[in-house]
Amino acid sequence: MSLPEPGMTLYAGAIGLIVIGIAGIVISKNLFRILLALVIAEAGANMMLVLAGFRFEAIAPIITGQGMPMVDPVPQAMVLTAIVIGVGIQALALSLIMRVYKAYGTLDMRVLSRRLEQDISNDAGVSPGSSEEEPAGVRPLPSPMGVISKQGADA
Amino acid sequence: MTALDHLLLFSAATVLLALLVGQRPYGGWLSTVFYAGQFALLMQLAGVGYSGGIIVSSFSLTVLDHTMSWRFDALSWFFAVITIGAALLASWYSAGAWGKKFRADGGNIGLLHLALALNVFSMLLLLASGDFLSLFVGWELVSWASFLLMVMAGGAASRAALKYVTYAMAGAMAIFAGMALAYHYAGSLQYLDFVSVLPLLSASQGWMLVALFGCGFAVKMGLLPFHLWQAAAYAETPGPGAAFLGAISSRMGLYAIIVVLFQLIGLIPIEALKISFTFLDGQSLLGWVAAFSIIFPTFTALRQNDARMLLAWHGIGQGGYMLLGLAAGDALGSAGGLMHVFNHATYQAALFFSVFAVVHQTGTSDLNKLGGLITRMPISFLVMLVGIIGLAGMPPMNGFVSKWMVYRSLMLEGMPLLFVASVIGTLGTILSVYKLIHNMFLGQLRLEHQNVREVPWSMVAPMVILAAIVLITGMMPGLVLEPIASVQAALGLPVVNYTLGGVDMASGALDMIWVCGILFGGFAIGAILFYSGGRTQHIHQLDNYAGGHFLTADTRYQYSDNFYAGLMRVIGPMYRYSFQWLENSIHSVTGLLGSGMKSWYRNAQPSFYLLATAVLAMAWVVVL
Amino acid sequence: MELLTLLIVFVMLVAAISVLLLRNMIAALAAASVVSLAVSIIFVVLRAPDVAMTEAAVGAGLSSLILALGLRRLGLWRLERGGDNLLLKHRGQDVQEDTDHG
Amino acid sequence: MVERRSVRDLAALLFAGGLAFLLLVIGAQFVFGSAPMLIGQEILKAAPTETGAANIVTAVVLGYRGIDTLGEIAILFTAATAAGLVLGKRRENARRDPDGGFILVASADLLFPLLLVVGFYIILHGHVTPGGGFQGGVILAAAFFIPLLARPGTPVNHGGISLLEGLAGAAFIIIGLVSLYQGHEFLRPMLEKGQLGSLISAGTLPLLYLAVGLKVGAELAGLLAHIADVEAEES
Amino acid sequence: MNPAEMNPQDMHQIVLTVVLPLLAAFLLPVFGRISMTFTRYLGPIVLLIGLLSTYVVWGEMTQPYMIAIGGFAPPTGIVFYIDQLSLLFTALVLLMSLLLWPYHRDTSVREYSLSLLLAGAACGLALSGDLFNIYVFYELASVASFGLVAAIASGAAYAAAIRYLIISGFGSVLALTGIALVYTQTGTLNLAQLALLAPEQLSNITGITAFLLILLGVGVKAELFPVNTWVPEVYATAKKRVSALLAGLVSKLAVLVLVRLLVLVFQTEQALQIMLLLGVLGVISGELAAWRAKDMSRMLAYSSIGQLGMVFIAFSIPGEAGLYAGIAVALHHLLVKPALFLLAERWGKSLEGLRGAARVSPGGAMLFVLFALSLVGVPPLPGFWAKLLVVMGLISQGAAMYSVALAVILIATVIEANYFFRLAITLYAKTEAGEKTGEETEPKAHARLDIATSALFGAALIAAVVFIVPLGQQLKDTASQAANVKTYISTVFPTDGR
Repeated sequence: MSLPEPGMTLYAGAIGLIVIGIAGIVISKNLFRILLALVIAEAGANMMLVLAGFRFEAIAPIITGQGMPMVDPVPQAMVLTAIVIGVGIQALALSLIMRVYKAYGTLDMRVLSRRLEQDISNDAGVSPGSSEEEPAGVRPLPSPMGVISKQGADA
Repeated sequence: MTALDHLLLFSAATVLLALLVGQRPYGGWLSTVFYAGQFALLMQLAGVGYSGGIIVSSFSLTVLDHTMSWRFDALSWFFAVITIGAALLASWYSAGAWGKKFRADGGNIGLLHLALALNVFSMLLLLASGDFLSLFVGWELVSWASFLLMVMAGGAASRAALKYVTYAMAGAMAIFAGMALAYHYAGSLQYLDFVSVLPLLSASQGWMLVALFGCGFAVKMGLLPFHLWQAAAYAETPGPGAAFLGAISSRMGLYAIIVVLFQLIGLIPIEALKISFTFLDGQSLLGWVAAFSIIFPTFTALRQNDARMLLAWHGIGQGGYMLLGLAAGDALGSAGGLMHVFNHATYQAALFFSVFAVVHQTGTSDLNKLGGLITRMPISFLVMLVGIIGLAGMPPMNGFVSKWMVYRSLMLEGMPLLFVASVIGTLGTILSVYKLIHNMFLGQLRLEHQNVREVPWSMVAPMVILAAIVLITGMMPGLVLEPIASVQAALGLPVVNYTLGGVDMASGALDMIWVCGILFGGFAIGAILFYSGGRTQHIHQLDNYAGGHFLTADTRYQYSDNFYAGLMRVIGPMYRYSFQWLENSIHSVTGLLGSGMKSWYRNAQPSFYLLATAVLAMAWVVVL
Repeated sequence: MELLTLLIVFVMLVAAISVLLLRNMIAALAAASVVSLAVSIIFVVLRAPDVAMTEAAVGAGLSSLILALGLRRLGLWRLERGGDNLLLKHRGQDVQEDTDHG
Repeated sequence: MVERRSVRDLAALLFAGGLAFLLLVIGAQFVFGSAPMLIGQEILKAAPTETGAANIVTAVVLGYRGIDTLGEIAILFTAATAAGLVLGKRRENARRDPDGGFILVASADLLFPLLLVVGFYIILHGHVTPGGGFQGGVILAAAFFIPLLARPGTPVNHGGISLLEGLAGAAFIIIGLVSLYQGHEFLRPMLEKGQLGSLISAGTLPLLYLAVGLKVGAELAGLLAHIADVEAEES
Repeated sequence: MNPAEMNPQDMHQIVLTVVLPLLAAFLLPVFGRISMTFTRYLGPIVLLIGLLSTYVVWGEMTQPYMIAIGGFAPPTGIVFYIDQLSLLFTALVLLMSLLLWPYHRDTSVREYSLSLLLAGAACGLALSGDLFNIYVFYELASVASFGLVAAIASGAAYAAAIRYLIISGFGSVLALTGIALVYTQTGTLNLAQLALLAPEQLSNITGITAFLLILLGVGVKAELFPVNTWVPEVYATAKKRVSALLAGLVSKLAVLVLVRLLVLVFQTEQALQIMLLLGVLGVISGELAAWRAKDMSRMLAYSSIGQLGMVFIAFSIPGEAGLYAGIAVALHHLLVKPALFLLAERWGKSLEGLRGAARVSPGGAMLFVLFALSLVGVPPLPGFWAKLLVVMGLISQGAAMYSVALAVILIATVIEANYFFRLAITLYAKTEAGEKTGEETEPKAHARLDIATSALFGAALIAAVVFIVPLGQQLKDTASQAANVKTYISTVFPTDGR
């Protein structure tokens, strides 16, 4: 049997990662899983970018004396940047998720959005109209937000 | 600096003055003096009014490649006279006792003066506009100035004002679209380019322009079906403001209609615009809209139990006569329509003044809580008498002249149906004005109004002046017809052939001097017969009986509740909720869409939206 | 080369899908780090050693460490079927609240 | 409710399939393995003489696209700052995980200097061999963090971390500004290029990479410490 | 650009607007340990320095020029492209960050650095002439705004921030994919070179798809229609100064980026049509939702969605007219919306609760009415002239789609007038003794700082009315300069035309 030529495979892999990640972002309920899906999608995009700079019979872009052709260094540099950006965003997202879990006691995206709407309306003192009535859910654990904000202030 | 610049600057100075000293007790008098000054400056421009010339303002502004210029012609002059005159009398009316009471009741008199001055200034800007852009700017300024005047009373007034501002913005946006369309066709916003490009337009383009501009202006004029905002908005405005608005504000719509539809586009092309599958063309459509604008509001006025609302509804109805006369298109009709603008302003202001005089003394304008005030407020009664005769269009008042001219031209132009419609409207007018004067002044005085006095002179004087104008211009319409003739000349309409006493035509003339002579002669004979018999005796107002029983003095016997019950039962169903459905349906549809959009944002699945959009758009691209 | 790439891509995609399907959060996290390991190998194949090192160190190493720490702090660090039935528990809690509120 | 969600998930899957299809349609147009390399070629030609770095990726990262790298460490810094803002400081009476036991502690102590050395080595050779500030920085972060895992009790020195990250980031920018105030463009490499491939070469690039490495290490360590400081849910 | 005209030192000053805020942000925590007062003043000082250098460059600049960062000749290096548009937006970024700076005493050092980072990133977005560099600065701005949104430290804020982060991260993945597509197709990232290659290489499916992906990715920040569902919840939960920054500034910069790409690289029919379509939908949804909104924060959020939709409609008009109109609308909204959000700082609660609020703070009510009038587009306020430009541009296109957009804009204006003046009337309503004022609280007066700041915005609005003629001329020049692709290319590649 003849294997598919690698370029197609790799493109398919990169696109597959992107699509799987995006599908995960859209479908998953669990915030943590959504975060993982985001990581996967970013990896796919990075792979796409590196593929853009590849050349056959070329060596890594490090000068070793013999004048072989090299692959494109620019996408690699960009991917370096992108990877580090990604990890930063992950960490921030994770800390937010931890706080959200502390405040609402759930990681379910949809429950979360309902609760959020509820909170905003209560906070603004407007009653969500009859059509907008949500099952009124109180926060499971009273969150020490005052404490946190005060402590966040001095650093 | 031309005379027009002086006028505009002086008007702006009046605004400044009202802003600075409006709160002070003497502020009202001072601004009255300033309005008098404006009037004097306007009279300097009288040359324009009579010669049909044009005075161009010396400053013009070029913003974003659009040049705005201002000029005055006979038409602008004619409307400006009414505007400044009404403002003068209104501010006079409010300067003295009325203003004191208004302030005492917690009103902001300074704001009232400011709003009045702003209205005058913006109306002058609109009247002086020399191209579409300045027209639109003036239009918007007028809308917001009158919004300020309407909203200041708070409560019900602010609700009415919100309704007004919504309607007004809708109209303004229609005008905006029409303006943009004109720009698209003509390549500029100048009137001349527009006129030059008109002949090249197709029928559909013409319809587009006429419909956009017409609807936009009709909103302010209060033509059907855009009239629902007007009555409440005017009636809830504080007294002098209501008089001013009722006199002139909605006529700005008429002015714009005249300028754009009659002067720029002209009746001939509009007449050429046929509505397919019907016998109607643009002109007769205009006529029928005017006719219905007469009938429906007039009979709605019949139902009102609040004097202010009753007058305000009539204000809408009378506007129909003006448009009807103009739509007739001949010399007599257009003259009648234009003259009715002046006449209506005079008697409407007089009526509002006298109604608010009663309100000032008794504190209510509810027709079922008044009556018999003739003995206490005789001057107000006389003014109202003169006013309602004018409003009903009966000799010898000026309202008769203009309406006669309109009817006459309708018959001559072969529009009998429209004539019948307008006569039906007049019928309703007569009925309702009788209800008005009866329930306020005739009948029997109520206990709580025992010691009501006539209003002080600062309020009486403007009323009397207006009443005199109504009577005099009724007897000598030539005084008004003279500038109107030059207006017709300026508009390129056929010019009416007028005399001091009226009009002189091949098909028969009208000479009010003779009419009044005969009328008063008749009155004199009747009086002689009445008094010469010597069988008359003076009877106290409360000396009457019912069903053979004498009524004691503490029983008040007043037929005022449920007026015209029988008539109501007959015609009630015809106009109940007339056109309310339009407003309601628009409102509810907007509400539906709005809540839909809100829920779209509320229980949002952002990622899903993003994915779906991306895929759909990419698919669209790839497929194309 | 074909075989290698095909194999790696296959593993990568399978791991990626299993991230979405595994009930247990720890397993999902492990699958995610497998994905980034595979990606870093592919980077080596594509003559990108720097990127490969970074991906291995950051993607497979550090971010997995951070996320694992987060899991631990979230209290989801349980080898029995952790993630979702915890959600179920909470939704059940909601329902119960709803009943006694409405 | 339930079937509504399932319907939406189904739609989402369909859309995802569509996305895959469309992206594949577009990807199929590309000929793999023959990149246009419009910039790439020129950089490959010019890099050794312009920057003197043997590792051209490093040359690109720190030279040609230096401001990208600046933005990137700024993003890391931002993420760390925001995370600090969100998580706040730990309370003193916070419940802590127990120590990792003797083996773990001892191995951590052993590992710490080793990782430190490796990290710095990778950073300082970033311009001649694969690796550099990012990779080394990650290893430094690990070196800092492993003892923390071993002894969760030890308080984290946030002050030192923030000092290090601030100064490292500032160093990167200041190196750039120096060249700006010598009348050149921002971030133009300075000092002599030196012998291609030797450790002391490529002008200021190693310094920049050192700054980047320290910065990345400090940021990641700070992030880890912040997340580690959060006390676990009672579950 | 020939150096004879300008002193190169001053030319390069402009980099400081990006770099100094970052430097200060890095050092703030360090200084925080030394002296708190110094850190409190450092940020404004840095922003002022940036403004100064922008002013100097504006004074000296006679024509667009570019800076090759690191001195590497384009296209190898990253270039900053400086023309009137980018300078204008740089100045606005610094000015707004200065006006909306968190001056409250209890602000933490971290918030200071986040605001500075946001400012620096925004300047970078305005100046950068390199696709991936734009992406990096965009990410920086995003992360900074996540932090700022979450800074209020309430559960709702955290939830809103994480939802915002997820959708935004999703968007940036799409954008990165788009960039990868562009690079695979052309092998370059330099906008000028892309502009050269675009006609034959990017006017195909790949190019348009790449633009779509970037559009949707960046559109998340620009409140583009389907991806803007984060807007209401974030603006309702975050501090109002942050909402003001996001709504006024960051969204405009995202739009600016999109416009640069559209003008230089993706001059295709479909791209314009998609922007027009999404803009129309944005206007409809935003204004209708605002009409139904019950609390002021979300009313403003929805209305800003509508306004951004109008910006997109304006920019989707091809050619110079579109840029002219779009810049005008964007600037107007950038001037008005932050001020409204500042007023909502104390009034952000339910609209009913604001009954009679004018008595409590008359100044605030007057300012609100002024801004509302301008947003509705009442002559002679600037909003009217901006709307006029849009309408004239749309009508001169003639195509049916553009006419629909025109009608939508006009109808939306009516709705806008209705809900804004419903609120204005509520503000001025007399509260009789009998009727109860809003739920639990009498409407609160504004903080002196907020009133002062929004009064500044109001003064700027009035000044714009007075100087409308020169202003319009200046904007026209800016637009024509930005619309000129040839200048861009010849500036970046002075020697050879490739």
